[in-house]
Amino acid sequence: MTDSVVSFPAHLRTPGTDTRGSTGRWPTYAVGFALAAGLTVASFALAQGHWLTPASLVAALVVLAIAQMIVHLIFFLHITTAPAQKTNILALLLTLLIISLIVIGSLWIMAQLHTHMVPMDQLMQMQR
Amino acid sequence: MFGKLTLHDIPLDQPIVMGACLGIVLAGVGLLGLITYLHRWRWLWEEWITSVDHKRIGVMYILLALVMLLRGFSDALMMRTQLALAGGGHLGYLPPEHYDQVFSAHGTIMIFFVAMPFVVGLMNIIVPLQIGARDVAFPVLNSVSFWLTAAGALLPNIALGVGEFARTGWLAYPPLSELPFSPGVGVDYYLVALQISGIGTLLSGINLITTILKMRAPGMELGMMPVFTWTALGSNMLIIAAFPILTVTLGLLLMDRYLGMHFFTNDAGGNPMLFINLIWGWGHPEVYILVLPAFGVFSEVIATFSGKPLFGYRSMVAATLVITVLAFVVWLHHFFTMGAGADVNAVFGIATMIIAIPTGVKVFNWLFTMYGGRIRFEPPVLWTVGFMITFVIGGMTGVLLAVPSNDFLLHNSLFLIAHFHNVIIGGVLFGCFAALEYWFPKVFGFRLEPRLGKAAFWCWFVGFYLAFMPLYVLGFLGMTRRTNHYDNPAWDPYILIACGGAFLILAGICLQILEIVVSIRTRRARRDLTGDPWNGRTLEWSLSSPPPAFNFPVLPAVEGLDAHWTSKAAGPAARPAAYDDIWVPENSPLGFLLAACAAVGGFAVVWHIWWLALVGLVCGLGALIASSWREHGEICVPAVEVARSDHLANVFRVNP
Amino acid sequence: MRALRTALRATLLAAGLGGCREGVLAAAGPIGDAENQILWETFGAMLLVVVPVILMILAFAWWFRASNPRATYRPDWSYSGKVEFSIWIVPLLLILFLATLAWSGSHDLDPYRPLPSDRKPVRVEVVSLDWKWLFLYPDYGVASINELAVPVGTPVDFRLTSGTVMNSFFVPQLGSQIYTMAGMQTRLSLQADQPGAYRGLSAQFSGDGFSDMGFTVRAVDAAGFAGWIAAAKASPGHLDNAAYDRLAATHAAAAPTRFGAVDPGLFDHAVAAATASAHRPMSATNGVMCAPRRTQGTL
Amino acid sequence: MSNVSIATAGERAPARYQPATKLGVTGFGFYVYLLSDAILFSALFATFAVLKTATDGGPTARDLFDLKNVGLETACLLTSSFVCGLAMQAAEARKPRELAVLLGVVFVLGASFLTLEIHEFGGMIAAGAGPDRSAFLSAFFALVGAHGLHITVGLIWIGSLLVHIMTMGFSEAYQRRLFCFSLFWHVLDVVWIAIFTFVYLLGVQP
Ligand code: HEA
Ligand code: HEA
Ligand code: CUA
Ligand SMILES: [Cu+2]
Repeated sequence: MTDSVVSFPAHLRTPGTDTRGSTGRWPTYAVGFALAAGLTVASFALAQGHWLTPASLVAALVVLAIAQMIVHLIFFLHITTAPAQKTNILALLLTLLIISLIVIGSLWIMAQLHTHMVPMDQLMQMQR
Repeated sequence: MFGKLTLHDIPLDQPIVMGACLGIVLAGVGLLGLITYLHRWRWLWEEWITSVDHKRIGVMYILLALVMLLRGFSDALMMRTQLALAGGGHLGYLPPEHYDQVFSAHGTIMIFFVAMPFVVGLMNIIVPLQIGARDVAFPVLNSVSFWLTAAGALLPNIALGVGEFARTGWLAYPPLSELPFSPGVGVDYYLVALQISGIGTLLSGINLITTILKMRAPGMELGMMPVFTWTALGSNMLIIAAFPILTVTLGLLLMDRYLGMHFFTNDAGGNPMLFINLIWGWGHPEVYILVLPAFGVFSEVIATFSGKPLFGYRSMVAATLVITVLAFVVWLHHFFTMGAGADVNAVFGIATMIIAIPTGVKVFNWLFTMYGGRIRFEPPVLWTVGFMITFVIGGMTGVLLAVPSNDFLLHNSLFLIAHFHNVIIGGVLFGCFAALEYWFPKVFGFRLEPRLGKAAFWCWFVGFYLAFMPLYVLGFLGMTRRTNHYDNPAWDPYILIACGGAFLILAGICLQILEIVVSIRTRRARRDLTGDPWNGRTLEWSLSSPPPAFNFPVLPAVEGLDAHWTSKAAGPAARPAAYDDIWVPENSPLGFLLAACAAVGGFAVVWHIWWLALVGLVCGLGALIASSWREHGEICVPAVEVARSDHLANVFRVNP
Repeated sequence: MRALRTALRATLLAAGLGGCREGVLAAAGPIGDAENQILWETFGAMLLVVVPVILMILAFAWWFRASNPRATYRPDWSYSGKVEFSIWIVPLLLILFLATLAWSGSHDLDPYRPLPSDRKPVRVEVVSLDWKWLFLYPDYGVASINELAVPVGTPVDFRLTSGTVMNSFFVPQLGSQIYTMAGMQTRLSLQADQPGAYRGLSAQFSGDGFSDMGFTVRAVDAAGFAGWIAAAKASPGHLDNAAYDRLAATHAAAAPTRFGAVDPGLFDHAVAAATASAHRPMSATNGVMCAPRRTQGTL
Repeated sequence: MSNVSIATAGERAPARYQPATKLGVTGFGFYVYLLSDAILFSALFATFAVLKTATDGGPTARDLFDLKNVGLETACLLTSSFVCGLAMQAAEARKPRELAVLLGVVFVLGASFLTLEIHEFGGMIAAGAGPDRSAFLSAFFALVGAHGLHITVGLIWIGSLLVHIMTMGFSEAYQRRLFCFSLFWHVLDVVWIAIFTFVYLLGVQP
């Protein structure tokens, strides 16, 4: 069974899809690599230079990170909006929704708890 | 050599514990002896332990649930009798450090090792049959999932005789569960057991989602799936989204205990509130993981026995999906009283209530399915109607708790205990029992004895109300959960009634056991030759009972809802012109081996026997890699064989 | 709504509940009263839907039984726009009502919100310990264990923390409970309107001695309160940081005790001390250090 | 040959029905697993965000993190992701030798990443900033360590893939495994983007 050589399904590069498409030739990877590298360099440069105010720096870094994740999804993981990928996209979006619910919810709850509880360090200052 | 483990850790001087252990060991030895005597080892190994057939794995899941029930239920009885004896200055027969283990073990075992395996087992058996698939997407992985769950279930039972179990409650809140406050091995048993079974559950979730989305029969679009399959999809989506959170949360606590880290400790900046936040991020979705499939069961049962399609199919599907998503925005209702403030409480309280809307829609849809029906009151229907009444009450008390100001009064009271037993027993367990009665003939080929089934239902139903309605009152009277003795004469009568109710439930369980025993003994007379004993609507009833290993001799072509019903209505199906060879997956010992490694390794970790833990890890990894070496084989069932089995089944098939 | 409430009370009285002299329904203060009010309103509103639903379940199940020849069988009836609409809209409206109550209730009854009153609130600092409650009266320099005296009709302003694991401070008849946590401070405002002795407890499981963590609230008039304080002042104990540490290290229940003198800043010491690593003995039901588990059992 | 032969009821089967291939099914299942892994990491991220300031008077992110090291780690991982893509091309063209070489490169890059990380961890622990020092450090080691553990698993996986291709050549099962591995590796890179942004770059900001 194992010795039978089966042709590598070039069209099956995206998880769970069975349609033929020609994503994933090596130039795609190269473009993705270039984009990702550029975005990474930009992030590191911004973080180390002193061009932005702290608030806009945070925003910029977050945006760059999201952009780079999208680059990875498209160029390396070949997630596209092709109809055959409907399930994949939906699953991804649902996951993102749940992640944001959990993360944002937790951070909000924990921040509120924090402000309601006069944390340790503040109490120590009061003592002094 | 043996880490922290010494002979002292075996409680030789505690007669009850030792008696129970001796009983278990004797029963085990007896069982092994019997198997040897009957020369059934080979059979056991080949037909069950290494089986990757989803139906057999499902049956093993449910067997596991039933065995663990004995443990969970005896814990429940111990608690109720303790409380009945521990009023007015008496201390009862269970000292606190024992009682605390009992309720922690009861909660843990009931949720993780009774309710979960039952529900997962059901989905395993039924989903592929309902969507016209030959097996789940990953049969070997399925066996791995099951055996990991079983390995997880083993540990709390070992804890009974070797060491102790957690004394922290079923969710092991820190800092109580941290080393300084729980220095024993109890919490370690808890953590390791849940990590192992949690991985099993996660894998099974992945498996079933893939099965439902990728393996449906030709023509079956999402909008044609039976409602049980829909609820299974919702439940498994919740599993893959929620269980990673549990893994992380318990993992962090493990690291606190084993590596001296400080996630949830009182000192060094740790934050116990974070644990509570995270664990409920899993915990709330978990209760819907349990109840959604039960909703599915009731939907199937009520439609079948009313002789009508389910009312409002689209509403039902929509409600399921809404519940699935909303499950992730309500977790704070478990800690309204921690002090996060009015805004947070109000937002999460309101989000919680909103779940009552889709759930209400479901209740109404079941109601209108009955409307205009011709309801046959077989045992599954009794459980369903009993569920509808009971669950509506439990849901209502849930919504009461969702109003933050009410929860300020009732949090952690016996009112809460009553609420969740009301929805879990009235919802999940009644659902499991309905499913047991409903699908039993499909899986085993003969029907259960209905009279005993009905009697068991009435014991359960009445027993439940007696056991838990008094707890609502006790909650109002200010009795807190996890109390092991009390001094308040006003509580006495309610506590006694509750104890009586628990014994009535015991009678119900005995009747169920009797029902099964009697049915097995009279199985020849109860044979289900038609494959469709209830005049069912969905594809599983188009198969013979029990279905062959490959389920479908010929994959059905589906054109709409209630596929089997419509094809029956269209008259006798034409015999397929030709049959093809069918490949079924070969048995695999991988699941059993991995679970054995996990159980041994887990035990070693609990007791800090590091060399043994390493052995477990290396063996497990080795087994995994070794198995990846060989392409997993498949066995051919030749077309002639398929044809023969199909013809045989058809001889008895009657079309209404 | 009032009528409904009385009707419900009457029903529960019949069930032997309404007549009770304790528990959350026998509220003895404004917070408890307000919470009871919301409890009844939400409960009543839900009964309006839930009772008919249960009756319908029974009625449908009975009428449409297979053996009833008079029931019409409609084997294909599985959709009705009107029904679908109503079954979404009815729960929705009910939830709309409940949501309003939930929103206003959680804001009005926020434990952190000071109670309106023309009297100056009494300040009490609460520390949960293994397995007892310590109450500090910073304005009077006294303290007590498992006994909390409050003047009737005066708001009590609690600051709460834990010297051990989490607990929840709860006096059912006064209303709202709130968690106590090591290294942190929560707040709560309560008031007793009727004199009496109320049971207090921990509502959050905290270990082996948890069931004994009860305390008594004595709600007394102004004179009674002054008398209680005076009596406390006359008690011998002096609670300084060292005495507190010893107390916190005794893992056992305790009988009501009073301390005549308390060092100022003791509460802050309690908050800080809890975040230093502390250990509880293996088995500590009666405060014995590290008695092996097996010899503890009475089995 | 090992394909499940699926018998459909001939003319009744709708024309658009195409049975899912084994690769399609396995790929999708693995994708679902990766999504759940993303949730696992998001819980760790939330933990880190909550505990970030809980330094208990101990060292802070600013005191500890060396962005040069992080930059190097990022370069290793990003390049390895690219090379992994090339390896998939080689597999597609069924060039076992080229595939083996490229996988080897991925392995070396991954191993260098891991070495850099272990070195960083070791330095911190030696300087008294181990995971038991404060809640912040616990959260840091757990999050970054979980990623490192995944990389370790990835390396073991590459090892097994390499031995397999050199001893047994291409097979259908091999393609599936390689495909899943590539998904795994790319996703780890995505997680790393979040780590270097939120933990390191934002961590060292004043
Ligand atoms: C699935 C969940 C589940 C189930 C079924 C039950 C069932 C029961 N439980 Fe529950 N219980 C919990 C989950 C559950 N419990 C949890 C999570 C806690 C909290 C623990 C904590 O505080 O940390 C708790 C706590 C708890 C307490 C502690 C209250 C306190 O803190 O003061 C008590 C006290 O009596 C109690 C009683 C009972 C009783 C009498 C039953 C019985 O009425 C019902 C017995 C049920 C069965 C026997 C069902 C199983 C049967 C089968 C699966 C199949 C049998 C079928 C055949 C044989 C055919 N439970
Ligand atoms: C299967 C399990 C299950 C299910 C289905 C539910 C369902 C619900 N639960 Fe429950 N719950 C638990 C298991 C479950 N719960 C457990 C185990 C705990 C405690 C754990 C612990 O602390 O140990 C708990 C605790 C718990 C709390 C925390 C209390 C506290 O700790 O103080 C709350 C508070 O909001 C709550 C609310 C709800 C609500 C609103 C629902 C809703 O989903 C209910 C919706 C259903 C209905 C409302 C009925 C049908 C609807 C109609 C007929 C329509 C008309 C009615 C209205 C519009 C109101 N639950
Ligand atoms: Cu609890 Cu802050
Ligand atoms: Cu919940």
